[in-house]
This record gives sequence, C-alpha cells and structure tokens, in this order.
Amino acid sequence: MRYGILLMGAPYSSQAAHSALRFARAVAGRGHRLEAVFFYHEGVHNAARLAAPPQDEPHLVDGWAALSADHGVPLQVCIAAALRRGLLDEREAARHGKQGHSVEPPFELTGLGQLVDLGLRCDRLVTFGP
Amino acid sequence: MRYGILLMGAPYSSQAAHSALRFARAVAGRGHRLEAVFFYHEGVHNAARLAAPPQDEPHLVDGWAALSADHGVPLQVCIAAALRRGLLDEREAARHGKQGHSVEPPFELTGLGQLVDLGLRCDRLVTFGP
Amino acid sequence: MLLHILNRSPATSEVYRQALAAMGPDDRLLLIEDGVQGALKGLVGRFGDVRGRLLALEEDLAARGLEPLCDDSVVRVDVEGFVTLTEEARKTVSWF
Amino acid sequence: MLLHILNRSPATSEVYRQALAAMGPDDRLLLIEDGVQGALKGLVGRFGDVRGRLLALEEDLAARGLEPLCDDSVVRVDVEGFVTLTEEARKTVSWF
Amino acid sequence: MENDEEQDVAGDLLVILRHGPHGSSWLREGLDAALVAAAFGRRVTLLFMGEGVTALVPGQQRGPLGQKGTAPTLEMLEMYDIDSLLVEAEALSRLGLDGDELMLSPRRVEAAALPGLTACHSLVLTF
Amino acid sequence: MENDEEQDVAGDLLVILRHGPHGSSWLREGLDAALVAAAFGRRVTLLFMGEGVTALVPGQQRGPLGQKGTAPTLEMLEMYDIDSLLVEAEALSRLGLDGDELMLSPRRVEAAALPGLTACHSLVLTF
Repeated sequence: MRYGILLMGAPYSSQAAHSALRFARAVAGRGHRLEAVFFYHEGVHNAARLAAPPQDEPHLVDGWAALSADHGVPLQVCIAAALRRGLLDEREAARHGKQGHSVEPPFELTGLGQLVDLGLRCDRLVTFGP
Repeated sequence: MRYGILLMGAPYSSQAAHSALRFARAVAGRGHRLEAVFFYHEGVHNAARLAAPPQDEPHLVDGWAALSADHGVPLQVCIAAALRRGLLDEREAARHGKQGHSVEPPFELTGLGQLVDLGLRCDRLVTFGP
Repeated sequence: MLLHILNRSPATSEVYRQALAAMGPDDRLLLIEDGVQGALKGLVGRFGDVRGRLLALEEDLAARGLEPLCDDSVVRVDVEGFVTLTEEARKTVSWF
Repeated sequence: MLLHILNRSPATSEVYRQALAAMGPDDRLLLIEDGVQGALKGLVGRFGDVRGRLLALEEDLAARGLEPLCDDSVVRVDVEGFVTLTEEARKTVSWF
Repeated sequence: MENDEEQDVAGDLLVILRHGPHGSSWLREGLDAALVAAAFGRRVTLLFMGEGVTALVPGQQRGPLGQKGTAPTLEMLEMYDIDSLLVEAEALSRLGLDGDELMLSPRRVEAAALPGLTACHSLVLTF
Repeated sequence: MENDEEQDVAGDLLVILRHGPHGSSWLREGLDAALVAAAFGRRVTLLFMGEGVTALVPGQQRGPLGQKGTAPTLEMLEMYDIDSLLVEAEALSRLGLDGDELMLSPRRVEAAALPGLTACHSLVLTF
C-alpha cells in the first residue's frame, strides 16, 4: 500500500515525533511504500538542522534523514508553518534577507498543497499530533 | 516591585508568548522592575533569530528584543532546552561543530539556575504556559 | 491571597479542576487566553464557589467576541488590572 | 472499519470523548503515547461499549511500566500490529 | 467491505476544527489546509467541534498585539466554494451558545451523525 | 497580610509535576528545575499531581527508540536531598493506582491539604 505520514508534534516537547518515526520504519519494514512525511504545525521543528540533543537520546532530525536515505522518502515541511517558527532553508533565508539557514536537505520546504495531494493520493494517511 | 517572567510556550503555536510580552510591557509601564524573562520548555523558540512571520502579524522575536532594549531586561534562554530544539548561539554552535547559529543577543543561553535565582529573588514570578 | 492563572477552557481540559483543588478560600482565579471560555454563562458553573473571586482578561474576551456572552458574576480586568492583581497577590500559580 | 488513534490520557483530557463521539459501531480505537493510561483498570470504564474494540500500543505501555496494570479487556499490539491495523482500516483518524 | 467503500461519496476531505481562535495556531492551520484543498478543486467539509465552535462567534477582533485572528479567513470560505459547514450541536449546548447567532450559518450535527461524517470522506484531518 | 507572609516557611520551591514520563518533556524539565534548585541549596518539595503520579510507577523502561525516560532521574532525588515527595491522593484513586507500590514512597496528600501547600512555599512552578 501507499502510506503518508502527517507529523504535527515538535521533537522532544512531545512523543509524536518518536511515534511517527517508529511507525514510518515499521511501514517500510512491512514492504509498504511510504510516499512522504509531511511536517506541519509544530512538527516543522523536526527539520531543525542545528538540533543538538544529548548523546544518550535519539537524534530525531538525523533519524528522519536516515529514513529518507534508506527508503527514498521525501521529507516535506510546510513552508508557511516553518517560516513563522524560524525554519528557513538557504533560498528562503536569502529571500527574507536573513544570514544563515536552519533547514537543509533532505528536508524540503513546500506548500500545503503537497499535504492535500499526499492525503488523497495515498491509501492511508496517518497523523501524529502532539 | 521586582518581577520575573517564565515563558514556556512557543510563539505562534500558542498565545503564551503574546500574553507574556504584553504583560511584560504592562509591568514596566506600572513602574516595576522586570528583572528578566526566562524562556524554558517550548518557550525557547521565542529566541529563533530566523523567524519570519507574515508582515501583518506581530514579530515576537523582535518584540522581545525591543522590550529588552527599552527596559534593560535580560532575555535568558535555558541552554539544555534550547540545544535539543535546535537553538544555538555562535559559541554553542562552535562547541557542537555546527555551521551557523540560530540564537543571537539580546537572547542569552544560560542555565536553569538562573530561573531558580530569578524566581526566589523577585517579589513576583509569573509563568505563561502553552 | 494567591492569584491562580488558568489559560485552558473548561470545555475540553480538566486542568481547571487542578486549579480549583489548589486554591485557598481567599485565592483568586484569573481566566486568560482560551481560559476565558470559562466565563461563558454555560460554563461558569464549573467554578463552583469561586464565583466572586473569578476574573477574566478583558482583551482575551474581546478578541474572541465573547464579551456579550460573559456571565455577570465574572469580574473583567484589562492587562493593567492583571498587573495590579499580581501586586496584591503574595504570589501567582499558573495552570495550563 | 476506521481506526481511531488517541494519544491523550482520559484522566486529564476530554479529547477521548471526541474520539468516542466520532466512532462508528465497527470502528476500533488504538491508545498510544499518554493515551495508554486509558488502558488502566481504573480508567478503562470511560470507553464504555468500545471495550473489545479498544487496543493499546505495547511499547508505550512497557516504557511507562503500565503493563501489569493494563485491563484484560484491552488488546495489546506492537508497532507492527499498529501497521496491520492501519492496513485493515479504510482510513485512520487521530485525536490529540 | 464493498458496501463500506461506497460510503466515500460525500466529499474528499473532512477537516475537524477543535480549537478556538487566538489561543493557538490550530484553527488557522486547519483552515489553511481546508482552503488549499478547496483551491485544488477538492470537495471540503468543515466540522467545528468542541471548542472549535467558538471560531464562529460573531464580533471577533484583532488580538491586543495586532494578531489577525481567523474571522477574516472564515469570510473567505464562500469564495473558495467551501459551503459544507457543520457545527457539533452538543458542543454548542455545552458552551451555552445559541447556534442561530453564529457566523456563516453552519448546519447543526447531532452526535448520532458524527460517525457517518468521518466514514463518508476519503480523508479526515483533525486540528 | 503579616500573618499571611508567615506561611512561607515549609520550603523555598514547590514543583508541581502533572505529566507522566515519555509522552512529553514536561516531567523531565520539571525534575531538572527541581534538581537545580536543590543543588543550589534550596529546599524543594515535589508534588506529583494528576497524570504526574504515573511518573512513580515502578518498572519503567527506555522508550522504543532508546529514550531514557525519567525513572533514572527520580532515583537521583535522594542524592540531591530532595526528600519531600508528595503525591495527590485523588489522582491515585482516579487512575486506580495503589500508592503503596510507587517508587520512592511518596507521602499522600488529600485534596484539603493542597491549598496549604501552594501557600507555604515561596515559589510554585507548575510543569
């Protein structure tokens, strides 16, 4: 089956990101195709490239990147939700006249239309909220 | 009187930051001394220097910086809560081998001891949660 | 007198019960943010005998269009009144 | 059959009522994260006639030490079982 | 099962809005998702549930720091052809609200009709 | 008022922990604040309230992705001389928990005693 995941919880603040990452791995493990993970609301913080959690705790940003590398899963971050929360890639930083950036590939800033498309294209969309 | 504010809500996701900023202005307006604002839990996101909210919405990061400039209020961000959420100043970025930084003055990364000190030194500590 | 501050609606969160449990007989309860829903005629009964010591932040009522629906027993204060309340209270406790 | 997913404890959040209100007679309810508190013997009664269609995520029970306190009527599934449930359900609805 | 699938006829997307204006970004972000789906030509139903019913209270204003709120967005729904607006009857009575005075004249949904709603849309998003 | 001030004798800081382990960072961040205050020589009382009482359930484990949880931190409390550990009796009964089996043998607090607790600490932090 084709799956999509919608994640709306920030890493560390809530368990949502842990649950979503683990579910994503299990979906891929069952042989399903995970079409994309879409990060919305506070979920956009999962794309924070500067995250530096304690070494004895899971590194969720790296965890998502590894999932993407292992299974070719696009990591789509809602651009409107991200910008107001300080998550900008190089292009958006330039466009807003900011020095530096806080989001980098494999995370990509994209529009909400991608979420609608994902939800209606996939056989299953599973939401993880905070 | 000497006041302290503890803010634990992220900007935009919850109203806590709006309430806290407005309360802070009113405290200063009444002639009290606001000793510091301490940012903990998701409140650390108030220090995100790259935040780019829509132009017709209040810019909370700039709002805190203006409060600090107008009334000499220290903006103290819990370092442990900040690091795991991707909020690093130049020094911490260097220490963790990261390129770039997401926190800059007047926000300062500091330890939780400052919160305890603030709470017990001030006549009033008011908490704004998400 | 302690000032308790509640920012969640009693319609969907049980946190207001924690605030009530922790309140002494002279303490006051200020409703802010989504908490101002508790000032609605339909919900104010949840606060039992706190009525009279129950306040709501004017600006948060107004932004939500809830002023006309606010129960008469609830005392309305603006943000300056909020600061005054914290001056009068020995300390504040926030519930969220 | 729809799969509803709840991650809040019925002890402090009213969200479980929204999940119950939206559930059809064949739908299932999976408790995850803090929602697994709902599987405790003292709280499982809140789910009324959903018993039998009420499941809880094993890993979240175990991490919290709640396995010994889980009511016998609650079906336990691990994360692979969670995926299987989503395969069997026409769609999922999350409550948080 | 066959029969079950045929229930997917009432619309593509059900957006359940469970939070009021100003207190959090949930309402705005839920409305944004609905508007985008409608702009892409999808049939969208909005259900205001629980605290979400307060989104429809008339007379809303900007926040004290100039926050826009969501009332202006609600007024755009018609422009986007989102005309399936539902409000949970039980939430109205719990909040003591009079459904007749709400913005946009939503249709009341009794508790018994809620399961049918989640069943008859291809996708359900909760905010 | 004078009399009122004299109630501030039982301790410097009351930390109210209202969330369980693993589901959010509230419990950990509340415990961290308590530990730091104790390390600075402050007299700290911990009150486990509502869902927070589940923090004391024995047999907690790491999360499935290796999350530490808070049980190891709880075991450090004694080292930091935090020995005033209270648990809300009403929350125990609501959750159907047996207070006798909890970690750290906290003292039960009946509902009637809660207001006195908030009154008799200089500072109250809720998590």
